[in-house]
Amino acid sequence: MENIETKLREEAKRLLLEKKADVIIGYEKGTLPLTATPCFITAPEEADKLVWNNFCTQNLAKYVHDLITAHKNSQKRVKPEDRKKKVIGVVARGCTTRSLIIHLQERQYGRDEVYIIGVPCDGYVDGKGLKAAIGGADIVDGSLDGGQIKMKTSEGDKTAALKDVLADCCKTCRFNNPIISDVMVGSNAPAMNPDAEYDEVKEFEAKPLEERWAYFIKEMEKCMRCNACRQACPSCYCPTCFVEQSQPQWVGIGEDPSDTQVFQLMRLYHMVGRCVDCGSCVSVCPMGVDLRKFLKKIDKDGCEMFGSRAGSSMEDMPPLGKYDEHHDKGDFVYNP
Amino acid sequence: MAENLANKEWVPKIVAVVCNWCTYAGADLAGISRIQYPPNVRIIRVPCTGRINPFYIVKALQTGADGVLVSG
Amino acid sequence: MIKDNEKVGAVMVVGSGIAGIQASLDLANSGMKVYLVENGISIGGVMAQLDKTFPTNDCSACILSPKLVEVGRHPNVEIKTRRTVESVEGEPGKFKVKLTSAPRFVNLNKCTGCGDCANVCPVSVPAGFNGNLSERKAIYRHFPQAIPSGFAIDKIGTSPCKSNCPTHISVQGYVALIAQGKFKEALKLIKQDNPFPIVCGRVCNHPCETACMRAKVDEAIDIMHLKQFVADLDLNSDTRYIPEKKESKSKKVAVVGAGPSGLTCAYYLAIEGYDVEVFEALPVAGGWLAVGIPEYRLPKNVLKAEIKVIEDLGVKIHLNTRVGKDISFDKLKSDYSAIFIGCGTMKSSKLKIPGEDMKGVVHGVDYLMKVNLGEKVSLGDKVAVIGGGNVAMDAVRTAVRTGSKEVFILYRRTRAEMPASPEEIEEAIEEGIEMKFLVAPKRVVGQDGKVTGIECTKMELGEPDASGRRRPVEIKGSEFIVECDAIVPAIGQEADLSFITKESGVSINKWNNLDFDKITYATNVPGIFTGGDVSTGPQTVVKAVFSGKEAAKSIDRYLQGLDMKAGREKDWTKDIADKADVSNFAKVPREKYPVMKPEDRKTNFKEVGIGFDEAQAIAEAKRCLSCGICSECYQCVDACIAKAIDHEMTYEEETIEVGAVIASAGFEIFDARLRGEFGYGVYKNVVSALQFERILSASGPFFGHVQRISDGKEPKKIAFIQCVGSRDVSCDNSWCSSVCCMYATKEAIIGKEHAKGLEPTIFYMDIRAHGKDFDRFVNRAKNEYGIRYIRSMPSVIKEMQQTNNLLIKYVNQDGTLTEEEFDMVVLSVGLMPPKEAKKLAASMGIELEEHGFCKTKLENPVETSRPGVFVCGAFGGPKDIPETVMEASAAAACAEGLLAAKRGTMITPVENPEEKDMRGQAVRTGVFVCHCGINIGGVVNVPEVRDYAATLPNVVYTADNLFTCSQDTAVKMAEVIKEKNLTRVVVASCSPRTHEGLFQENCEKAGLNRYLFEMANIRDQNSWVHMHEPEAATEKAKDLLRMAVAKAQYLKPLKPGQLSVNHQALIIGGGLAGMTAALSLADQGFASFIVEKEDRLGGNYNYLYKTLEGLDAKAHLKALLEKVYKNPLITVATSAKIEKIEGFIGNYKTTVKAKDGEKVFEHGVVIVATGAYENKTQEYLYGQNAAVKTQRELETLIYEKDPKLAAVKNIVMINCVGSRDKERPYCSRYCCSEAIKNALELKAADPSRDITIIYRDIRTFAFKEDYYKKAREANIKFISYEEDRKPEVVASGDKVEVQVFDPILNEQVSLPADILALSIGVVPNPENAAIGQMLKVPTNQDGFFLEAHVKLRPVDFATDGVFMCGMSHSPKFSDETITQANAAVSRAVMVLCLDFIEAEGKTAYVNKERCSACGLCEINCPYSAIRVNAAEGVAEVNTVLCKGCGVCTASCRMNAADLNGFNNEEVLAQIYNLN
Amino acid sequence: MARRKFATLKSFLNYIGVEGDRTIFTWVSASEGDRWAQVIKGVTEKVKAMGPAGKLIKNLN
Repeated sequence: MENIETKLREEAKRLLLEKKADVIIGYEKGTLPLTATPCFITAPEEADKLVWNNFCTQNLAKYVHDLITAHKNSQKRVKPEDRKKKVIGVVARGCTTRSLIIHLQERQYGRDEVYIIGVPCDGYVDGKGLKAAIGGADIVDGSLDGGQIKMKTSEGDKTAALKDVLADCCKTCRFNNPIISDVMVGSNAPAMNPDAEYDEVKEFEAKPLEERWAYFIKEMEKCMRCNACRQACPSCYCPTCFVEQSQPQWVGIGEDPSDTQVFQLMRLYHMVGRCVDCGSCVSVCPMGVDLRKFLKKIDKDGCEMFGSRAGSSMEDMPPLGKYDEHHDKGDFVYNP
Repeated sequence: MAENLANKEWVPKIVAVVCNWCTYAGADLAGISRIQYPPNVRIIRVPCTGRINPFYIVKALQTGADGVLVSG
Repeated sequence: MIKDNEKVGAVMVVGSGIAGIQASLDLANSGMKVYLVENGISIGGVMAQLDKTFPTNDCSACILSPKLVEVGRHPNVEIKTRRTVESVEGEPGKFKVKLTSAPRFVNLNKCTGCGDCANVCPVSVPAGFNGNLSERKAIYRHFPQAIPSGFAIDKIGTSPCKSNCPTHISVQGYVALIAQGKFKEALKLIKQDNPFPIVCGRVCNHPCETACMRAKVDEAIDIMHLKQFVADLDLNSDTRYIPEKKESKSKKVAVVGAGPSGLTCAYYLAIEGYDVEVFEALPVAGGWLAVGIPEYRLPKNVLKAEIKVIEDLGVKIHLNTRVGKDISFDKLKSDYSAIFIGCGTMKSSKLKIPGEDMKGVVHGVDYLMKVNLGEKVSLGDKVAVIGGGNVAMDAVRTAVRTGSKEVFILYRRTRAEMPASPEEIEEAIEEGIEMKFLVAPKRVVGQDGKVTGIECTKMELGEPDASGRRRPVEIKGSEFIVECDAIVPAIGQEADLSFITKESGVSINKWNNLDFDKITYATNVPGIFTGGDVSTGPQTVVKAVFSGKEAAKSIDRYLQGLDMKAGREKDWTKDIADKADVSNFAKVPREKYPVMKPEDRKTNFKEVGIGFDEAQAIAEAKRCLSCGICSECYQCVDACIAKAIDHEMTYEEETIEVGAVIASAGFEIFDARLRGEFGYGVYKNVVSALQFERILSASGPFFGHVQRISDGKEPKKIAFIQCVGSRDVSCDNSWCSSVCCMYATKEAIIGKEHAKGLEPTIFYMDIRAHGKDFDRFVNRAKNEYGIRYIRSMPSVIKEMQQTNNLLIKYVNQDGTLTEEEFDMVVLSVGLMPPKEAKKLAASMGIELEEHGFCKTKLENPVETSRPGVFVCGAFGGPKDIPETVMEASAAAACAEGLLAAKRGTMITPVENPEEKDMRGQAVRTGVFVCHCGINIGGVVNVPEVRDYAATLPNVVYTADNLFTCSQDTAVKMAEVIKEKNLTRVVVASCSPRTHEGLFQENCEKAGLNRYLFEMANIRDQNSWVHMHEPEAATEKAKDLLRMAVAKAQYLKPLKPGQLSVNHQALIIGGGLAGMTAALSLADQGFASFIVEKEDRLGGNYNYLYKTLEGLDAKAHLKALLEKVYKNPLITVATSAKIEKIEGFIGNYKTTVKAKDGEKVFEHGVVIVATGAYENKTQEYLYGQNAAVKTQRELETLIYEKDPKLAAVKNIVMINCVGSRDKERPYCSRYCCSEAIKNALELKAADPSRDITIIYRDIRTFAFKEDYYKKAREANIKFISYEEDRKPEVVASGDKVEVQVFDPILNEQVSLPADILALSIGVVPNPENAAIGQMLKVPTNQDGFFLEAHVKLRPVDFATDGVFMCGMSHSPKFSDETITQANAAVSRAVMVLCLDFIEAEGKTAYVNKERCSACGLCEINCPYSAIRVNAAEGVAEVNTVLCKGCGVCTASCRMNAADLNGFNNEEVLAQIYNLN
Repeated sequence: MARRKFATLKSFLNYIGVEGDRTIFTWVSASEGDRWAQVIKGVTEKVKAMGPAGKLIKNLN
């Protein structure tokens, strides 16, 4: 990793110096031990802040979209001929590039507005999982060494194996290396375990209907509609989310449980062909709602029904933007 | 549906969101041909199945429909 | 020549199939007034009968219906049904067309199409629309979506029974009603014309039965006893039928005589509201019915009961009151407003022979009267009754019953001449009565003044007399005496008119009858009328009834001071429905009328007849042939609440002025009975393709279930036999019908989709899949559906007796015979000229070609032999729908070219009041709930729904209407909108698909924006489908209405977008298509730019010398070029390349790089005519051996008269080179014909030449088939090959040797060739893709441009404003290119002629604040109507291109894209109001 | 596209425990009046068999 981080910093410096990027979004060391946090680097000398390790959780594509949108909005008041282009550099692992591809396919910005610094990824640590693995103790300090996380905690020294505390989405990640990049830092990381990608979904599918429903409402009861999942999701970039729309109002804001269910149902459904399984929503959810159980189903259906995996290739069309007469199955159509 | 039907056998409430050019016309034809069918369907006409926002189905279920039929 | 300013801006389109409809729409949409004339009852033609269309298998009804609706509602189109063109006079630009119209009997302005009439109609006839596989009623429409949507009645004249019945009752009508078990209705119908059904059901001489056509099949219907049956039912019912009386007219009428005529007159006058008094001398009412007809035929109590009804109507009968004795005639004259004299002939005529006054001579009338009045009369043992009429029969049978032992008849002619009814005679003989014929009385023989016998003389029959019967002639010296105790002369009756005073002035004629007017039954004295026997001498009951009824009519008119005669003269012998062909009817014997046994009846006066029971009556009534089709039972009149039915409509004539005429009379299906060997019409399971089409149709006779006719079972093996009535000189149809191979393939595929186990086999000669994507379709049929194709023409079909399966014998390619059994056979019947082609051609003054189709010009296939009269569709020759539609548009373009100066002069623009300003207006909803007669009101509790509506939010007005669509309601609605200041209107009635437009117009007329209207469909989707659940239907109506009202709250006033139009066109490609289009545009006054990339115009046409049909293509091209270059409206740029096309419909800007630099054209439309290329080949040594040439090269050699050709003796041609293979799986259409053209030319120049054409299938469709035939006759050889067994070519010096497998010889043959000509396929222009990208229009998988719809929009793109023609669309012949170019112009002019393009109001819109410019809408939009504006970061809708489908809205996660008229708020309001 | 939307929604609803048979997708063409009646009959039977919907419903009281 050290090697990658060095290269990453060099690359970032070079980009800023050569003015190939106006800003670079990457990760820096977090204020808490064993964390990293997104950072925005605009000066070459700041590049040394950059880190790349298993504690870099967020999907930075979200920030790419935010920055470009903010820039475009600021340019709206500028005469068209005076408008300036802003290029965003971004440190991107597999899932981040998938999100970037989705943004590009959905024309959120041009390919020339983003400079992708690809990095290999062997998964990130699920903070909540780590804490659970050490019995909920507060981590005072820690380090990663040879696949072992060694920690000083409020309850003494603890160790956890990295592979055990990786986020669920990372364990079965199919795309842990960048799909597209302008420059690749480091060589490709070894494959994770994608064969097990849908094991949980399959298991859930096999459960009786009422048991599934019970689980769904139980999970939804946890949700307090803080919208953190939406805020973290790179695919959630609507200028006005349907939740906030009036005329008509799609989702009630009262306390009826069905409103929460419907809210989540709709947001999840918006992910058809668009969820890259980056885990951002899960990691930010303060209530620990098992969103991935449902997102993975949407992913699985998209793959099985239309042969589409979100953001897996620049050439793909959004699956809901087409229809394949010859290959789409018609078995859901009712015939009396 | 009305309360006075409540004491009779329960009949499901079904919402049908249908395309103007195909199904709606077919349903009209059923009428013209006097083909009888259960009276528990409420049709919402839209210009084309492509117009049907999937959330209509969700909202219909939330409003209390026992079944939602989408027909193109 | 008619000057431009004298021309008429209207066009008549004759024939309303898809050709007529398309032509009408094109014309009407470009400012022409259109009269669409149809001789049937609705438009749509054969296409309306089709289930699906090939090669896309689109539902025919789905694609046709919108066109029907559009033309039906088009303000510039007047549809005229049941019209025939009689003559076309005048010149191009100004014709006078004379039309006659056959009555429809339904007023289309009133008919709501509800179908109540058909429900009550008792007459069923085979439904021609369903290929006679099901039945329809006499009042009908062909199919539910028919336009006009109103019904029509089929009548082919008065049925013979009705016409022959003296009272002209709708006999067929009540028979039909009885057949349906509608006995009460039958009685009511009878009583409209005859108040004596009980009597006439027993003793009528029933002329109706004499006329009955059923006798041609077996025996006449027993009409009389059917009448008795319903009359007796009424008689025995608790409540008798008594007609409703009109309001009292407070006038008194006297009737003299209570016989049938008098009582009939009284009956109808009483109904009319008069006070009627009847004066009768006898102690009983009924006249001769009471005192003449014996009890055993007409029981007294029964007669009394019949008269009771008349008394119940208020008629006073004064018995025992003899006028002239008990009351004077003059008193009647002074006390009553009118008098009817119907006193009958109650005096017997005398024999006028010696001894007539002796005791024992009792005259028949007196005898019967006495017996009937209860007097005991004993005649003795031996009684002679003289006469052969019914009175004689009554007398003789009465004598038997009063105890006489030996009773006989003496009649001077034979039994055949006897006037008595045959049943009477038969029954008399059964009762043991002897009849002595050809004897006449001479003298009564007696003793002591008492009869002992009668002297008679023998007679023989001489010449016929005035009555038509042979006159009896006495045989001199043949006298003999017959012994008897009594003689009853029954030879005639007379009237007793002694009561009529001289002073009264009533004129009496020499036969002692009253003089009267034959129509009005008025005597010479005003106010005095007569009828019955007293006016005519002894006649039948029915005649008496008729006279009484007619007199009543006259008296009513007289007393109202109206003309008594007006409109009453009717010749009932004219216009009789003559059932000429009864061969289709199976023999069913007449029901035996039950009577008492002779031994049981002889001794008493009990009624002989027992009467039919219900089952018998129905069975007997069902024997009726429905001669007149409509039975005139008038049930429909009663059922129609809208009062739309008028049985009195008649033929009418009209003359219409138009500038041009388009003949689109379509075609006729070949009558497969003419090919007897296939057993059509004999074997039940042999059907025509059109019948099979109906079998497949979901709306067909079996609802889409594939089944056999014989047993309704699903067939497994089904054979299609091609070319039935096509390519067949034996029935004089030499042409190919062009479409059968494809429709058979389609039917086989659809059949298999409906019935999975189906195994279709198609027997064919050549598979003619020469259209766009047709070969692919056939390949799919073969490979995906496993449909078997056998190249063989079966010679005969036999039916297996037990199973009704069919045995087909056919010859295999190698000459062996196979016999195979099938469950069902479909005959692919050909297309014939329309039945009325000759008459139509004569009345239009146009010529037909040799086969009987319309003759067309080689240079322009839509021109006829008469300038100004154009033709399109199958009338000009058999063709498929897209070619038909192209021709329709082309004909429209040519008509418009002629009349361009008068565009827009005959149409009436709609003017509406200024729209109400909706700003700041609250929602004020008015709700109108429709009863639709009883269609809704009969099921749904409409008042309850109306009251419920008043409780809904924002509803300020509610009403219920009988018919919301009627004109008076429209006026009322407009008033209410203004009065109540309504801002939303909701109508709960029928389907918005049929009525939304109408109600929206009503709103507009009241100043309310049309989009502030909403409908709830509580008829088609409620009352009609829940007829037995009124409560649930009422609740559903409330729910639907609540949802509609909820939606209405959110409706917005919409202003359709407007877009200015540039009136010039860009034509890409300067070949034949492009040049034709430019010239056609110029004809209509529009400028165009032709951009041609080559350095000369003409394209492929440059290489053509002559067409197969003989057009000199070189001369034609020369003339075209001259016209193009001379025309000031045409700008040509050659060697030019299109750089950029910007804009959209109405406003394009195109940059062209030409030799002389860059040019920019501004234009409103684009016509794509990029053409196609002859493929390049390296097959068969082409390019390596000089003997191998392309057909095009060969054509040049031939027409340039190359000397090298002289030595050429052996010519071989190979077809399908580079066509129909894996790489290019399509047919290039013209190559077969071109090969035959060259072969014929070579053979004609030197008949010794040996020419062989090696082919896959010969595809000389339509009349090109004649040239194929000619080639075979000229001994040009044809060898077929399969794709996987291609011929091989080896060089042999400067010649070649062609080796090919000959399937007939079953061996490889080797053919030496001096010239080998290759028919090389067509490839699309490689630049199509690039041009398509610039225009944002698609190409198909072969690289040709893809039209908006392969059947109905063959020259349009899905994107508005862009059109295509020529080979850019698909390979085609030069004349087809000309047609398509004209068609493209017609479509383009619909845009160019507009000042502004109006968008549909219900289009998409984008909420910019919400849009993220993700572009999903753009990908999804099928019309390229929504685009992301990258600079602004939002999607934008082009409202002119937007069709309002809403696909963009549902794909938008942000809900930024929404749809006017169906926006999320509106739809969710409906959803939220489900409960 | 519409097909894909409904296919996924139906599958997803079923996954979270809302009976798939409550959301039904079909085609009826303009000439198939009979099929429409059959669809309604069939759908009614299907839904009847499942009993009243109890999931996702908003309590309006």
